Amino acid sequence: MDQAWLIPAIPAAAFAILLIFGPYLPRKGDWLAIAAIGASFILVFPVLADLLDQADGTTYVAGEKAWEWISFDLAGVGEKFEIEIGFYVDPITIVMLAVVTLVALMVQVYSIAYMKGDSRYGWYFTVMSLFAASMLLLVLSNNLLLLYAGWEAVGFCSFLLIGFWWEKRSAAEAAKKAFITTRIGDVGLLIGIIMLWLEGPNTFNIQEIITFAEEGGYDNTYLTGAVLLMFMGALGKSGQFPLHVWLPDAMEGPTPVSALIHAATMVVAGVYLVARMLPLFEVADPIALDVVLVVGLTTVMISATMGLAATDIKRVIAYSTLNSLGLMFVALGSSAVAAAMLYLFVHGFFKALLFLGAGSVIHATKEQDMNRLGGLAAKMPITAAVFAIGTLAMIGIIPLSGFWAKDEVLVFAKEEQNIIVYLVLLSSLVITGLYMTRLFVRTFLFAPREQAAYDHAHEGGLLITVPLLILGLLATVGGFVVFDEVGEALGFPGGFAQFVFLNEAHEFEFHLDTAITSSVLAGGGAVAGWILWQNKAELAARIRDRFAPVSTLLSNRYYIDEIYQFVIDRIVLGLGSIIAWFDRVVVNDGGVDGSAKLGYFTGFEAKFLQTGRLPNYALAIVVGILVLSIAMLVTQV
Amino acid sequence: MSTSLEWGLLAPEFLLAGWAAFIILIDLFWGGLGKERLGWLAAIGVVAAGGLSLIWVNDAKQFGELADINDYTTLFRVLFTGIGATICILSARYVRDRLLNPGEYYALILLAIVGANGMAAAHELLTAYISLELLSFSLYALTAYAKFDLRSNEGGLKYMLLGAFSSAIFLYGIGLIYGTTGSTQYAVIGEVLSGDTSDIEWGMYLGLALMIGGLGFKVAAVPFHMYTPDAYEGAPIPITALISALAKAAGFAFFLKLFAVAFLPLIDDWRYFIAGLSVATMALGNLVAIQQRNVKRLLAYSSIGQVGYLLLGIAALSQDAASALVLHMIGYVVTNLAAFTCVILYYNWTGKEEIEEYKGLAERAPYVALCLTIALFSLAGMPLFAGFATKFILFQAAADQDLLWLAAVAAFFSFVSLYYYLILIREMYLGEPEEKTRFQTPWLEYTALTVLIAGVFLIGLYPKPVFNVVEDATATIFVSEELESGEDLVGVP
Amino acid sequence: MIPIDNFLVLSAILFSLGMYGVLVRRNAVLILMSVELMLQAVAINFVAFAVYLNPETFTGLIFGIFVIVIAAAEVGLALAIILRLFRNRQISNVDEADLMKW
Amino acid sequence: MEFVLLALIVIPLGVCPLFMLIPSQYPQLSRYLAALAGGALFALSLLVFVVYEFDGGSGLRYELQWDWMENIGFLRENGITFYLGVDGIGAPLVLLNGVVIFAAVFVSWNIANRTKDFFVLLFLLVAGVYGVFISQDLFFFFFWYEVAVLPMYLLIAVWGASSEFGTFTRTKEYGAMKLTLMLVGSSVLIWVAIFALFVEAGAGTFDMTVLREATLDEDFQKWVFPLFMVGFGVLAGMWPLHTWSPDGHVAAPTGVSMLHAGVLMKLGAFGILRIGMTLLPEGAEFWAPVLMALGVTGAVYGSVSALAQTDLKYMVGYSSVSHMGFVLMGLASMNEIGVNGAVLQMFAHGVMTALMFTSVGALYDQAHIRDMTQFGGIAKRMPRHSAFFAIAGLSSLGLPGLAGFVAEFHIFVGVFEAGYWWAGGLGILSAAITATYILRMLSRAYFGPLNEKWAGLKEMRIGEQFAAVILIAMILFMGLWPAPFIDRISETVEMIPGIMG
Repeated sequence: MDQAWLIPAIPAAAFAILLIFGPYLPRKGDWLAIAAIGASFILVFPVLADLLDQADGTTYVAGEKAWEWISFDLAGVGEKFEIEIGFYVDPITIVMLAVVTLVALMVQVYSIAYMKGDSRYGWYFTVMSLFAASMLLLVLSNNLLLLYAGWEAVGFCSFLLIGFWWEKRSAAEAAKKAFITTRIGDVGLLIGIIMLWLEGPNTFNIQEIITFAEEGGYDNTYLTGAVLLMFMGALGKSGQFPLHVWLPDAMEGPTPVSALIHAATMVVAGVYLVARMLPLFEVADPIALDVVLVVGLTTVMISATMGLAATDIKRVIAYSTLNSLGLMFVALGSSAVAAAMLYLFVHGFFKALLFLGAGSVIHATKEQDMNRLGGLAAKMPITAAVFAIGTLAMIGIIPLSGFWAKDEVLVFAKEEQNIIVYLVLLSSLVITGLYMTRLFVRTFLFAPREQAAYDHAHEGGLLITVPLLILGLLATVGGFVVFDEVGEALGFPGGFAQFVFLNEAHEFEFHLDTAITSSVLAGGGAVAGWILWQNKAELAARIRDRFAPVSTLLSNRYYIDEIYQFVIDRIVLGLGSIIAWFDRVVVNDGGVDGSAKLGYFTGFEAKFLQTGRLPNYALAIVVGILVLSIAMLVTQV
Repeated sequence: MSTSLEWGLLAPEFLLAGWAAFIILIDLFWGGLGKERLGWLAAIGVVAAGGLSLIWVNDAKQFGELADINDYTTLFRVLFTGIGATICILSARYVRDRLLNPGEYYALILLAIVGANGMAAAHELLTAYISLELLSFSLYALTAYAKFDLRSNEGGLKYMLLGAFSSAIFLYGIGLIYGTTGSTQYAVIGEVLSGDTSDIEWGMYLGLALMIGGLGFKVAAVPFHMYTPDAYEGAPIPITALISALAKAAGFAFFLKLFAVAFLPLIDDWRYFIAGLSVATMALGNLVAIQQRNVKRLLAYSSIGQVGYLLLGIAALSQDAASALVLHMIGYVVTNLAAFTCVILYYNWTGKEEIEEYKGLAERAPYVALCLTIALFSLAGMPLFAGFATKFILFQAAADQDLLWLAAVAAFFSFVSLYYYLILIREMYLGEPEEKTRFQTPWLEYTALTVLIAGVFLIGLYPKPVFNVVEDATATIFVSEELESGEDLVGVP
Repeated sequence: MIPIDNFLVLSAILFSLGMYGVLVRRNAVLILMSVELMLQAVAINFVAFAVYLNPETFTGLIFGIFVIVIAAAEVGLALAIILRLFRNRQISNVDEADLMKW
Repeated sequence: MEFVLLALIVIPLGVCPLFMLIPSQYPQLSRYLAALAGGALFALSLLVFVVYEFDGGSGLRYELQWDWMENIGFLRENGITFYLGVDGIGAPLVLLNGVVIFAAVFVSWNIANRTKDFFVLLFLLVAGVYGVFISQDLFFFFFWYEVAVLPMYLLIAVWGASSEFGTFTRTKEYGAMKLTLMLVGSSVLIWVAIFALFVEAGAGTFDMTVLREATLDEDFQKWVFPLFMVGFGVLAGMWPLHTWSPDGHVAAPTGVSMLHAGVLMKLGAFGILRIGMTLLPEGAEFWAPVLMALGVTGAVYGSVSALAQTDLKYMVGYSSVSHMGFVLMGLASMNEIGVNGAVLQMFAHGVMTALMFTSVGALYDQAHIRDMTQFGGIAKRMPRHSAFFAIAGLSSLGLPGLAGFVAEFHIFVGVFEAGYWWAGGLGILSAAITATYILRMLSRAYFGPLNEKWAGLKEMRIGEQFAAVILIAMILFMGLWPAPFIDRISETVEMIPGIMG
């Protein structure tokens, strides 16, 4: 357990070495980055083993290790203000570690081929290692401050990676947009952390705060406020409804980056935070969980609908990510941590798979727009097959991992929430089926729409296909971890839920009715999609023309971007220029220079007293004498 | 009235007067000596007189009832001879190039120093008045000395007539004080005024008011300052320096001694009037200075501003305030002479005195520019230089006598004064001179300048030795204060 | 004996006459004459005080003499300057002598 | 060790006459001398910081007390003494001064006209700043405070640059004059406050350790503290009186604005802490809400108006006003975490702004304009320069791992702890606004396609890069391992009366 700190340390060391000696290493040091993340991946297993064999009876004692970073004792109060660097491992951490390290390894191996020949090849791997290190730090940290530090560092790496090709104006703008939006979210997170520290037990340690809250330490409304503010941070990072605008634009970055950051790891940090802090959400006012639920739902619906209209394949997958994240938050909204973590675990694999598949398509055809692709299955059989697995997993077809995770979410949603929520989720299943099949059909099947792209199409080399296959395997097999038998076989105390909820036993039962309804709806959506978009997709075109206003609304992403831009331009920048003008004219010219001019002109007037004529001078003397003597006589005598 | 007078005590004055006559004769009979060397000769005489006055260091003698020769007088004798020597050296080249009959010029300077010494030494109103008139007359003559220069003529006329007018007023004041207290001795006046003065109030206060007016003129306090800019601008530059240094220093020496010994009992009556004068002087002096375009007029108004600070010392009259005042006066005199040396040098080279014409002085004479900058910063009260330490001590002494508001006003106007000094500094360093040639360096003036700047740095960085000397000097005029407790006045100053 | 007040009133009147003269007159010489008038008023004052208040000491009288001496010296110097002014600019009106102002 | 403190003042003052001796035809010689002196100062400051022992005592280390004037006039026993001593708050700021002067010397390597005079004035400024940080006598505190302001006018007026902004122009004379007059004007308030303090304490001495013990009654403190607050506040860029800072920076040459924004502005905040809050605790407590309000307005006001600036130096100027607003907030929180945060922010902001000005100066030297809208994609031509500027920007927006975050975090915690939750919220919001204008500037000027006009730009000079590397080292040192700073600062802040836990 106590070598858990090595996991983030190795990539961090790799980052430091690459930063300084990167350009001089052979192959710009990409092997060093991969070796580092590989080592971290391997290290996860001994930590897991430690965690498992510590299991005394049903509960697992979570390991913790901390060093002092800042500490000084507070005068008068007698306590010490302490900030420490500490690591805390428990099942949720293990799930996150597994997903992050594995997907990062796959992506970095994939990137060797994808990024070959890029002018800043070394810099790419340097930032990748920094990203891995900060993500692992975020996941492992035992106190809120270190979590916040990892959180910001991850945001900064996403800024660097989205803006990797900063020569492109759009990439630079996208990077800036991403970082600012997440920063706005983080304002809430920081205030939340400080509020928790303020009324709490004078420490940032998460476990102590949770126990303090569970003993009723915080008063209710105060805790709700703090928790909702922290949720605001999660909103920013995981691209939920109000702050989701940056994720679609984040596709400007290289595709492996999108695969790693905008599918499997960074965007789920918000989910991890809420999962970690869920006891606080439960102690606080129920409104908190309802807010999480509502936000999740709106994101699900918005992203699903927008997916229908987008033509760029990476953007469609990005919307599917938003869709999945929405689902995870719905699960958390109904305080189903196991379901959320399961979906996160599984989603990591098949979403990375979809992105990498899209990547290999782009890598081969240099083309991202669906309307110019089509019929690539013949040219790229492996990618097509693996992409099919990913699409079906996303839709949630029976044997694949997506189905089991989505079902868990549906089950908990049905039990915990009212019927409307359940119906909305079911409708989202249909739409997901529609737009995912549209994606697959438009890119891989039927006649190619543009010959040039089709000719260029070729299967990627081993470095591309091997990661795809591994992820494809995990996407198919991953779901079965839910069953207890499979869990025991692998040495776990039981199924996935059992593992996540260490102390309370959570048996996995298979709810036949939800399974059937979800499969029917999902399958129906897929078939409908096939029918609509086969051959020349005339049927889809006719429908689009009939509902023209709706499709334009969707393709413009509900004009949310434009509204935000309007708000920023008018209010924020406007206010800025008004204040700048105010500062220059009123405070500076009026106030400061004004008083100086006042002094200058009194002097100017006084100057003319000096007329140069002697009698006036004599008059001044006489006046002086008179005033002096009269005043003297009047006051003294 | 002991009639036996120790004439030896006035040796420095006799030497000066004799030397003045000697200078005139030399100029008359031995033309070959040349105007420049005549200046040096005069300077030697003055220095000799200064050296002579050191005989009476920490000695307390009395020249009849008229004057007393003690540390106070010695300090001021040395100060005045110092000023005189510097002025003689500085005016050597100026007189050679621009003035006729230098003999009388230097003689008048020497006589002015005699007058100044008399004012500091006087212990009695009549002697003080006569020395005051001697000083003033020589300055009137020197101001109008450039016969064919219209401005010098006009300046001299204004200075003369207004001077006569105000000395008449001053005399009327003395008359009233003499009438009411029955004597012209400071100590006796002090004693009478500390007694009950119910019946003689009218005459006394009117006399006091008139004397403050007259003295106000001599030190150029505000309502009476009108002549200063014209006199400064009109007079030949070395004489402007002389007026700004000698007239002010002698005026305050007399002002301080008179008020410390004679009028101290009435301090609560006249304190707030002097404070009022001080505020008016600082305000007008600094504000109008901002508008000036001619360097001489600028320095005139700056010296009016400085007088405001010195009046502050008088308003807060106590032993500490008096020594702080004298220290600030020494700092001011040294800094002012340094500034005027630079102005004289530039005038000798180029004949210019407008601020715009100081463009690019830093290119052409970097050392002179640096010294002028140091002097100006010291006048503004910036640290490292004399102005900061002396102003700090003076204002703190005033604050100690619970005149904090006055110290605050003074601090404010000291800041206002920084503006017009910066204007001059800006011209020197930022402007571009017409031609880039370096001026040839007159070694004598440079050494005088270096000595003065060293003085500015000394008082700025470590004023303790100078302050000790000043402390002993002011102790003598405040002896009567300690004695008040019970013993009657022995009449020993 | 005539009470001292008469003398004081006399000198006060003379003094204010002189002061008025200085303020009103424009000719330099006349200004000088008014100043001399003021000085004589002061001399009267001194002599009056000397005789009436402490006749045995001569301070007041000596003062009176010195005032006269200084007044004389003053006239000498002032006339010289006024003469120079007249010779240079042919004016004696003080208001015209305002080369230096502001 | 106490002669190290003396050396900190003697070296800069002593080197001035040496510069004078160098004939002006050999500017290179004066540059080497400046580098040598800068290096010595940096080493000594590092020494003072590192060898600072933690034993208890009155909190002052390496005391050196020389009688300057005592038992004369109103001064009684050790009236004015040349009293040097460094404490927890002084040590990091001395280090800051050493770092910034060392960097500034290399940045101003290519000053062409009158290099000799430039360095004389620069080192005079540094001597003044050192004097303020380590002098324990109120008279000498004010003495060095004024010395630091003395060379400002000439430094900006002679070596500065005027700039044209279409609707208004900002000549260098205007900037220099305004800056000098506002600083000296504000020092009038301090001067009057010192007079009042000296008279009230009645101990006849300016020694601060004695004045600290003097019991001053409540109402006296209440009307003297605002004098100190406003007097020092002007130099610390307090809100209504901050306008001299952006104008001064626009006009000043790079090296001067580095020292100026990096160190001189800290004098103001240091003054409020060392004189205002230590000697007048009740007064500070009474006026804390006002200081907090002004600090917050400054922070938000500064960051929002920085948002609207197109000139790089104006942007950095307004960001300095904003960050100094944070410092004032930290001080106003009157609790140990907040005040620690304030002192940390002084150091952090000092180093950050110095780095920002180095980069802006480097860009200005080659491009001769500072309007960020006309630049585009210059990262292509100046990769290292943009990296340095990016690091400075990120540290100022509070990225963890860099100095800005540690300081700002402490300030926010302190402000929340003191109960001003509205101020804390606004402060964190202004940190977000800082992120906006920094990133907007980075993406507009540095990233994006290369604007052909700037194809000719070359990388920063070696000197500037060396200066930038030192500054970055400091940013990372404080960002990753702040313990040495905090231990020193907290130990002294504890002993300040009136600072609650």
